Amino acid sequence: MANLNINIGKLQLKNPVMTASGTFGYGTEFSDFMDLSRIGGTTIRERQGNPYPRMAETPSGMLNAVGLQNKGVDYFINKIYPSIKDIDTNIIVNVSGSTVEDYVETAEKLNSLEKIPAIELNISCPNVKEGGMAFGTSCPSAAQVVREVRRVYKNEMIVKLSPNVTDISEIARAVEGEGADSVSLINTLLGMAINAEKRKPVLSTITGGLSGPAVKPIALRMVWQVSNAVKIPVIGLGGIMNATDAIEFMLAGATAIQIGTANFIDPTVSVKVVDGINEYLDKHGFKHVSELIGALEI
Amino acid sequence: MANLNINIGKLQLKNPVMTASGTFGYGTEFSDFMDLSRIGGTTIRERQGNPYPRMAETPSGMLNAVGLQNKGVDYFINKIYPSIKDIDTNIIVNVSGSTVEDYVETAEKLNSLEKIPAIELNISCPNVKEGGMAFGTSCPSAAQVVREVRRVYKNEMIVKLSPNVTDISEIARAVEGEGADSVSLINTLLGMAINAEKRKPVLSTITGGLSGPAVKPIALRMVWQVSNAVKIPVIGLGGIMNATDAIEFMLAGATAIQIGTANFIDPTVSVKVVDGINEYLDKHGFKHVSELIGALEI
Amino acid sequence: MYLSLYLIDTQYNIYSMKKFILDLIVKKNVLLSNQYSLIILTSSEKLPEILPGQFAEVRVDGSNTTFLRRPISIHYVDYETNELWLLIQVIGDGTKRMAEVKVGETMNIILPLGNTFASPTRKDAKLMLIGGGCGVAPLLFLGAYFKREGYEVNFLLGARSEADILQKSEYERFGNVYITTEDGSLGEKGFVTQHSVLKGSNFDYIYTCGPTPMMKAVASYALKTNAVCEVSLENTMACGIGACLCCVTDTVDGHVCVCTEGPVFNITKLKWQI
Amino acid sequence: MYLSLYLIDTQYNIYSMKKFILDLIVKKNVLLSNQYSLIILTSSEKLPEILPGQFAEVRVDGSNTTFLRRPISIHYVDYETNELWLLIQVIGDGTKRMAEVKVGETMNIILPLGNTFASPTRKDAKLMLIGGGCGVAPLLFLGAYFKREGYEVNFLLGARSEADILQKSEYERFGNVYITTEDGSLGEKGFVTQHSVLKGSNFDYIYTCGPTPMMKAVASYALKTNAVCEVSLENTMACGIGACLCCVTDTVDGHVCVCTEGPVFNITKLKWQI
Ligand SMILES: Cc1cc2nc3c(=O)[nH]c(=O)nc-3n(C[C@H](O)[C@H](O)[C@H](O)COP(=O)(O)OP(=O)(O)OC[C@H]3O[C@@H](n4cnc5c(N)ncnc54)[C@H](O)[C@@H]3O)c2cc1C
Ligand SMILES: Cc1cc2nc3c(=O)[nH]c(=O)nc-3n(C[C@H](O)[C@H](O)[C@H](O)COP(=O)(O)OP(=O)(O)OC[C@H]3O[C@@H](n4cnc5c(N)ncnc54)[C@H](O)[C@@H]3O)c2cc1C
Ligand SMILES: Cc1cc2nc3c(=O)[nH]c(=O)nc-3n(C[C@H](O)[C@H](O)[C@H](O)COP(=O)(O)O)c2cc1C
Ligand SMILES: Cc1cc2nc3c(=O)[nH]c(=O)nc-3n(C[C@H](O)[C@H](O)[C@H](O)COP(=O)(O)O)c2cc1C
Ligand code: FES
Ligand code: FES
Repeated sequence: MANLNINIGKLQLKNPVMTASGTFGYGTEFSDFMDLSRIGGTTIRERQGNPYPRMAETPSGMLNAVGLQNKGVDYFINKIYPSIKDIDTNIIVNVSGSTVEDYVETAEKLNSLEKIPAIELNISCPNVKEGGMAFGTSCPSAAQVVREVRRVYKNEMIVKLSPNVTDISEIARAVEGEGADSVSLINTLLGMAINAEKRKPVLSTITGGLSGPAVKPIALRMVWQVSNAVKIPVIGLGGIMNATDAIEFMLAGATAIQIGTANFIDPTVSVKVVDGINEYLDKHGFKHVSELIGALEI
Repeated sequence: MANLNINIGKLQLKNPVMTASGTFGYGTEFSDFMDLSRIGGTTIRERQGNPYPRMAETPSGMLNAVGLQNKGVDYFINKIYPSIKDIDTNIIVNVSGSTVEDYVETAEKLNSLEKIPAIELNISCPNVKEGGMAFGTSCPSAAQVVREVRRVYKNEMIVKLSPNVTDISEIARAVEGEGADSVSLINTLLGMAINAEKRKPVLSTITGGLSGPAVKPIALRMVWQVSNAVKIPVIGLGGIMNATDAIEFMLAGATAIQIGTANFIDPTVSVKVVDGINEYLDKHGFKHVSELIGALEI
Repeated sequence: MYLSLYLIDTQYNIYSMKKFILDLIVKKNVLLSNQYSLIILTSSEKLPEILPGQFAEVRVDGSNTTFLRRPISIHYVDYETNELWLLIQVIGDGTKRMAEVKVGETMNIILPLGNTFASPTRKDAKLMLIGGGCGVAPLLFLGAYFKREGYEVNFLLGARSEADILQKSEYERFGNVYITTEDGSLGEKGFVTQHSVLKGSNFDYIYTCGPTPMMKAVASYALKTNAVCEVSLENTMACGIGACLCCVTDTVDGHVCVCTEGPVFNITKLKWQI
Repeated sequence: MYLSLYLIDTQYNIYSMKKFILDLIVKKNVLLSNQYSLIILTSSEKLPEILPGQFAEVRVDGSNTTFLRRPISIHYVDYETNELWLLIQVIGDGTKRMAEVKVGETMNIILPLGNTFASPTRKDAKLMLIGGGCGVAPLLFLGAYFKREGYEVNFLLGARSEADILQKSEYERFGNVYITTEDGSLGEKGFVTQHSVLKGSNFDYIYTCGPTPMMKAVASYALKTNAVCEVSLENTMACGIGACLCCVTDTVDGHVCVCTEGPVFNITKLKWQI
């Protein structure tokens, strides 16, 4: 059995498999199905509560318009944190905001939570007006958020990038330059669904975020581009459904991966991915999972 | 039976259904299966011949790396044009180039072909180095190509936009400003496939163009954005598999639509889409297909 | 009104219930009409405890166009024969494929999901279970439960016409069955809320599931007659287990997930315009 | 060598042949081994003319992960019983689903696609048809055709072991069958090119289909013995009808589409390093 330990900067993972923000609740929703301590980490939202409705199934994917309206970081710290802090895996909090101050304030508060080793700055959510995506689609604004948060946040800072851009490497380099410890990509692609019979958009917000296997080829390409452009670790995600997909992301250059939409179809998928990576490593004679990172032969 | 006639600028179509460049050969490949005169138009490449290999199936889609290497416009004019010019549908020639001069020279030559009522400027092909996509991902370069071609080309000039951009509306407005008669979108999204067993990219070109139903939500969103941003007609495409999909694009703002990848799965799909649009119009009591354009209720 | 007790009861039940991912085997697939199929599933293991009103998330294997699981109500559970019944109405590709499953195939199912209906505290309370279309599905299991608990059960089933009145004899095992059809081909002609049984007597508890307009009409009748009324809502669901937040509905407590806080809601919690 | 004549023949045949999209009905599905299935299809209409070496593009219904059609060789056509035979090797989800089709299901198929093999001009020419693994598929129909045309046919079939030697008795209907298995469980032990029949006599025409390394070894043997050699190539195909240009292979005439200019190529046309 190969060694699956992976470090992302200061963050030590028992294996490279994490779950993606917005798709794994607080983890507890999945505890009937799997042992949470078997995965490398889970990314949860600091803000949760009363989001907007609606999703639409699409070919090999889904659109969501969940948005980020919710009870805020204080609610998270007081009500949620106590009940999840002893889950034996890395808990990464996904942070969003509509102003730079939002991000900074939230990051500062989370900095003091002992059992939260990392935050993931979501500058890429397509579902909120001024709610992040605008920050992630231009270098100066992405750089600014990261710079300000870096001043107050001392633990591992992951920056989650938007795929809705012309040149994602450029944005990645910009946030690296401001002190991001690692980047994760991709967030959802901006999409739309229409009900032809009713002649109306399916989503209340008209457009929403596309995820699932449909986007995997795009995610894989971006992970490959970004990992060739920056020196910090890259966390890959977008449409991962099984261990083979996860391995493809690592070969493209990802140090770790996250699983989102697939959790809905198989709530135990993340542990299956851990097992599958293990089998692959054994079969191909690798001793350590890190041997896969960027091991694509061109 | 409703009226299906549609005009795109100077181009008169018997119905809004066309086939997309690179996916319908010269049309003759499909004549065993369907009556070519039943569709509104077909878009063919002026350059063809010795393309590069490889494609990869992806979830609800495919990646292609066909590229544009081929025998050039003179070959097209001398060898291909005579055999296709009498097909009773609009033949639109998709034009690519690696320099502005390439585009201009090709457009000028095509201008003199009586049976070619329109060209589609492909400034968005992701498969050729300097082969178009670079032009389509920035406003100044997109504007420049269109400006130069407009000087020499007098018939309907459609500009095909790349989805690999942060703000497609901006590019659409730039080409509208330089005299494009209409825009078509989307071309393929840049993607990648990896063979995990071999640890190699599947495509010889590493990355390739993603098409098929997987990209439909993105295409629909872009058509909606662009048709709200420009006054010229928009031709919508990306993942259309049936009449319902086609209607969704028209509701989002498209004046006509193109069908690409779906031709591979059902070579008769385009006539089925024509029939399906007809049924929909009758069922919902529309007299003219143009009533669908942008008829989305928000 | 026994609302708070009900809430405590329900909450207790749901949150203590373990969820399972099971591969169940198709034992029977009965075509009830051109639109409806009854699928009877079984397992070599004993089926887990399931409450009336709960639902399952079914993975649809063998459909090229279906990506997510589909939420389907528990129609009935027969613990003696270890059978789980699902009633499927063909709507799109997912339900079409489900309706075509063959005996011996397995279906991958997550259950039990969601909450349950509130039981009246008094055994002599008058109950009416009103279902329309495929919404009759959860009411069979609910009626069976109530009967076992010693209540007298009334069903009022509505449909377009006789062919769409499903499983009538099954409902008759557990209570009185009243019927309306829009074309009058069976029972009284009209909508459920027009049935004479609703005029003749007053009910203390009304449980309903079906198309939203029907449920709203029932809710309005319940409000007028001062009955406790619970409705079972549908919603587009990606996960069914509270992880995606895609299935929210607006309530007096704000936006809540139908898959965990519902599908059953007391109408006093909903912000319906009725 | 009769190359140019062959080319004219082939071209003529292909371009004059109309292609069809047919819904064929599964008449039989025979599991030949854990990896291979023989699917026998039929139709209420008479099957169109098909030439040996041609293939079909099969739409895979009922596989959640399969999007494009799959190219499959014509294994055999029996015009008397109006049967089309396909030999399926399970590789991924598409072929897995195909191998599971049930009697009575329909399969949507585009055919006939691609070119055909060249017939020797002299009826006394010595022919050898060499197949490996699933590559034996088109050779049955080819052998039957040659036999009907009055040639003497030899088959050399190679596989890993006895269980993977498929349809042996069918091949024996049309010619002499020689066999190699890698483990020696049937026929001679080793690879096809090591079989004694190739040492014993010289062949004028060699037709081969199978894994690329095998075909290259056969091609190299053919070059050495001055035999005319045709190989049937595989390639990733999106359309199968020449529309997408995804399936090109490098030849002395440049990049050409395997689906229209092939799948059968004379080795002198290929840029193989052999
Ligand atoms: C808690 C719950 C319990 C349910 N119980 C049952 C049950 O017992 N039996 C049963 O047959 N169904 C039940 N449903 C509904 C069922 O989940 C949907 O009909 C199914 O998801 C549709 O999937 P599809 O692939 O067939 O159609 P899709 O392809 O997903 O949809 C086809 C079209 O129908 C529309 N549509 C989708 N869902 C519905 C719907 N519910 N009503 C009307 N139009 C719809 C879509 O917008 C689309 O236009 C339940 C739903 C919920 C939330
Ligand atoms: C002209 C032609 C004729 C053919 N005739 C037959 C036939 O008669 N019978 C038959 O069973 N098959 C035949 N094939 C091969 C068949 O088309 C493929 O095996 C099939 O497309 C694989 O589809 P899948 O969904 O099962 O696997 P996929 O999911 O598409 O592929 C699974 C894995 O196998 C790899 N793979 C794909 N195709 C092949 C292949 N051909 N060989 C090895 N690995 C592959 C893929 O890269 C992938 O990693 C033919 C192919 C061509 C081009
Ligand atoms: C329902 C849903 C909600 C999501 N919410 C968030 C979120 O709050 N923050 C975030 O950064 N990403 C969010 N995402 C994006 C995912 O974390 C992930 O980036 C994306 O879905 C791509 O991965 P996948 O294809 O594996 O799902 C959400 C995705 C889904 C499907
Ligand atoms: C095999 C293939 C080749 C293509 N070649 C071209 C091309 O030469 N020029 C072009 O503008 N678009 C080309 N495209 C893009 C299509 O015309 C279309 O924009 C894209 O595939 C999205 O539509 P679809 O999802 O309906 O296929 C090609 C697409 C495919 C699949
Ligand atoms: S369906 Fe995912 S939270 Fe309800
Ligand atoms: S497979 Fe499309 S051209 Fe050959």
